[in-house]
Amino acid sequence: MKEQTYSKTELMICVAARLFEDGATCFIGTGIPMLAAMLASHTTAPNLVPVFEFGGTGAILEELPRAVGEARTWHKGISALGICDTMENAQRGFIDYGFLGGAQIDPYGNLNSITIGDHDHPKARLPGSGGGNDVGSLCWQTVAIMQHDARRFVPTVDCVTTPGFLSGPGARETAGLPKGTGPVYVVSTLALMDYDPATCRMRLKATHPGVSVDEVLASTGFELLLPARVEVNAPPSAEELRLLREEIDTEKLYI
Amino acid sequence: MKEQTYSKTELMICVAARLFEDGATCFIGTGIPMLAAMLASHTTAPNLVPVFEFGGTGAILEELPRAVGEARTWHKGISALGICDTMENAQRGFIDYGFLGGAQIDPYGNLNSITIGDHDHPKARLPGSGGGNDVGSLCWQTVAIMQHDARRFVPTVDCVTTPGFLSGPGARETAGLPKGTGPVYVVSTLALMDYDPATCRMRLKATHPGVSVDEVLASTGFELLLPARVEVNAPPSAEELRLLREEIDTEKLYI
Amino acid sequence: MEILQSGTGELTQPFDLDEFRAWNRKKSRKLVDKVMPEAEAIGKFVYDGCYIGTELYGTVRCPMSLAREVVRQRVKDLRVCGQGVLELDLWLAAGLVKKLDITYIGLEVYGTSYALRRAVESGQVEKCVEWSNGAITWRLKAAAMGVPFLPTRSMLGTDTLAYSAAKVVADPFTGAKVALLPALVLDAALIHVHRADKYGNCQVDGITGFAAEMARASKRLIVSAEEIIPTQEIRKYPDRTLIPYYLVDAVVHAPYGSHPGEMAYLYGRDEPGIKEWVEMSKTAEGAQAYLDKYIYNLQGHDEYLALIGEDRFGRCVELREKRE
Amino acid sequence: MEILQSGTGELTQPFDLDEFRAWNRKKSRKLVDKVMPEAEAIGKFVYDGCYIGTELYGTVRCPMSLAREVVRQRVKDLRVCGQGVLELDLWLAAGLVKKLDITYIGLEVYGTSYALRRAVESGQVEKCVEWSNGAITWRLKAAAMGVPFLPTRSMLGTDTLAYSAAKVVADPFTGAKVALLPALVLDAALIHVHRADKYGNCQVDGITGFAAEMARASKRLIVSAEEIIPTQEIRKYPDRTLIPYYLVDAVVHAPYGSHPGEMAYLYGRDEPGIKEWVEMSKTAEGAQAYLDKYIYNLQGHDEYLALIGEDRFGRCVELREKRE
Repeated sequence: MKEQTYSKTELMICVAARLFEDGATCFIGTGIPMLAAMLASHTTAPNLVPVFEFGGTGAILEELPRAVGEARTWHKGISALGICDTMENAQRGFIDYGFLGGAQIDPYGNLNSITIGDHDHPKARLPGSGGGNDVGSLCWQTVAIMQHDARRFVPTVDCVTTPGFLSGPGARETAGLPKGTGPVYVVSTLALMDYDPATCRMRLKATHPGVSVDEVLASTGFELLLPARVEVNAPPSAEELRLLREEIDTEKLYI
Repeated sequence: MKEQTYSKTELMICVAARLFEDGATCFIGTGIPMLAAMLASHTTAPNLVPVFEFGGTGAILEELPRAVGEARTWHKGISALGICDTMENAQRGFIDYGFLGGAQIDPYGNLNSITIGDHDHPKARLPGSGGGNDVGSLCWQTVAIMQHDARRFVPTVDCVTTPGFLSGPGARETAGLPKGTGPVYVVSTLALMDYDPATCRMRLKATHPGVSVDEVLASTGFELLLPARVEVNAPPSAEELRLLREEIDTEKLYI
Repeated sequence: MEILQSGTGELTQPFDLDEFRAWNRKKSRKLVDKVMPEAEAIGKFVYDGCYIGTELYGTVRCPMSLAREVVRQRVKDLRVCGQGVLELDLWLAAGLVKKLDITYIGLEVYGTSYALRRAVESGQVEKCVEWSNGAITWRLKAAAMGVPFLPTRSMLGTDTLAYSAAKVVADPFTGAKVALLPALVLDAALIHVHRADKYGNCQVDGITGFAAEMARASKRLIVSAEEIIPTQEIRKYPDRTLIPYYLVDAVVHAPYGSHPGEMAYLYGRDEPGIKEWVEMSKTAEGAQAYLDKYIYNLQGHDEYLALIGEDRFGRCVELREKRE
Repeated sequence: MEILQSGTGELTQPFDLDEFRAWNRKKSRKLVDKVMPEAEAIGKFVYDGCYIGTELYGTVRCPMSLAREVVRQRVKDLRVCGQGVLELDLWLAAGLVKKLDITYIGLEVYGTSYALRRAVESGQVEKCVEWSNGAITWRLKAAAMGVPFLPTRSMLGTDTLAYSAAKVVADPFTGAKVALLPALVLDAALIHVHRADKYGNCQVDGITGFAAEMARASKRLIVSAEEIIPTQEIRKYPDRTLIPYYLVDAVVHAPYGSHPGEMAYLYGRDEPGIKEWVEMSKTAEGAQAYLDKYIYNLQGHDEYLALIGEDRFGRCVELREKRE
């Protein structure tokens, strides 16, 4: 196999795509999650059931959606209903995975997309909770997809927009969130993280090819747990890159 | 005008039909209310908006519905949605009138259609609340249509299935029912009744032609209030009878 | 949460939303062929003592063929969420019903149900918990939304509420009184639709009654359909999907499945067929004879279709509602 | 009702369900011709300080022509229930917004909204009350149902809840914690649909977003439609009526009314048109130039159509989603 060059974003999309479980319902947020879902549906998860916020379920992802309500989110789909159908499906336990982004993440997987700085006098006003909080509250498992640097991987997020494990073990249940839900993975531009079951804290699982553990730790603003053995993610395959470049992001919106 | 014979039921339907306000939304229960609504829409209330429980709104009543969900309830209608649309329209204040029946009625217009006798060991099990309670709770004004005898017009109903004025002035508001709602008329086989605004008790308004006030009082199991002047309802017109017999109840289901 | 009033009715089907979520998590999201005969569907998913509901009325888009199969299989001790005409009458007459969350059971234009009277007045039905039609639908809607209750301003101040399992509280935003209706999760639901594909994606024409809510509030959902259509048709009109496949456990092909009731745009009511039940159900013996004739003596819906015959169905088709 | 937690956010639009009922009582149920120009509709029903919402996104079935008219008429001090892309960006850039019940305002694939950042960080927008998308929709749904609140299991334990006006209570049936979302009644709503008749009966193709809920939660509803159709078509397909006429105050004929966004089955997104806003909105001056070019310098939607031109619309039509 000839070696190929690829961008950090392309690698992140590929690593995220490989996490999709075939035949699972997945709530897909705007942006990178859309590319990852589409790549997965063309590779390892052909029976993936994409769910988009404003009502589209079971679309065949032939063209990349650029908005969570556009027709591509229910193209040849199973149903095109409304946001209540989607959100209530999640609340009723029908959505297996949620794929999300955020501006900040903390060791417990809590995400911030409201403000940087004080809420009422922010340094930066971010888009807001959107469907993120609902996804993080109601889907069974959530996967965050993030740029990796110390400004984003922070000890404490300025706002807990989307619940991860909140303050740690048991906190979700105490707050009243549905039993058995929570974050499972973080895919970043540097690595794949999971969570330590005992402490609910983020743990390095696998570095991206060419990235050292030290680089990951240095780019993380909190103590990242280390497992006994850190794996290394496989680089994008030629086929993954071809799909991404020639069939998925043909307009070069992301890659 | 040549004198015509008519049944008590025909007269009751005509008196009820004349109460429909043109251009109003009216929740129509099974049976006599359907005939009255259809007669009204062919005479004094051509812009009547019939509302049927399971989702039909604004039907053109060309044929008599025999069930509150059959296609005649949305024939050439404005919308054919579901029971939530209808009931929530009522809860939101969009339904002006509700036309109802019951097995018993008390001086405050409370209706019973659950049981005769003790609830858990009934002498007679009636159909149940159905949409009646929702109509009596949520529509602005309700009109009851009843056979008139002392077993049906009782001092106390065995079950308050559908709220009239409950225990009297202010009781609806105290119970939490929407402000400004309540029963306005009772159309019976003998007379038309309304309610005294001060006491919320049922009051004779007009007797049917050929029926004496004494007969009405003797057929009422509680003290029926009398106004200064009791009116007399007009008999069915030739046109009303023709419509009823030749266009509305052509299968003689009711008349 | 201060409770101002509690209905004295039993919560016939206790609920636990996390348990419902766990159940829903296990339901497959794969596109699997679920078409099966009615006997298999009822045999698999409806069991003694289960909490069951049917959607719409015995005379309107009602799963009558499935309801008859429940009688044929003599499933016992049913707890039923009851709003119905012929279908629940059959179950009551067959002695299958133990408890009722009742809103309306009657014969509409033909008056009170004789089967209901006999079953309740004799004590055969052990409990009647009262609700309004709105309330029972909102209970299903609560389950469909995945929330423990929905508030309503209906039922307040009445015995309908007093004999229900609702609770009255003060709205914490305005202080106004509201009734809280507990979510209702069914063990099994039967819904009849115009069209479904083999996976269970369903379309309905005309009013949708409470199909969307009940489908989402049920652990097991058996759909009967007038017609089985290719999935391609579903994918062409995804905005017509009222019930998506992942809610569905069985798809039964049942032409004239609502007979003697109607199916909008396909066939009208069979008035003589309805009147036959009205007349025969006046006595227990008559009702039994009806059950023998139309259910026990037949193997299934195919034999029912043959018994009724094309002529009678033809007349019903003539009476159908048309789009004009 | 014991309150376990209260969000500290302001209830930007206080509500009183009996007052909303009284308002709805006065709305006419008569079939009256409501077709009017966009300037008249906005002039009549949208006023300084009103609480307003738009349905779906600036890039998807969004009432962009109406949103532009709001800017053109320089309606001030709007309180907005905010989930949007281009439409709310225009209002923010034009300085029309005083308070936000915000869920998401951004440029989707193009990132954070510059207009939002400038408007909030400068203090021009005085308040941001936070909600999730689900929560804001359920708030509309509560109003649409005519109840004071709806419960949810979303938002619990987060700052989204802490900066909202929701309240946490224990479910009186099971003791589980739920967040109660107060009903949200809009003073005015703008919704764009595929087809409407002159009375306001509306049909939509594809996803319905939250149109049904918002239409029912609004005191005044302005509908813009790609096409005005005869009422006969509505009466032929009453099961397609998403928004019935009695909810509607004005019907505006607006072909390409969602441009530069899409309208499923009619036309696709105008990507260069969207990118033009993304680029120009990076600075306040750029945004102002965009507003001049596409709004202030034009009399209305007719001139906008002429400015964009048939060629560009033709390309959008080619990109439309098709039923296959």
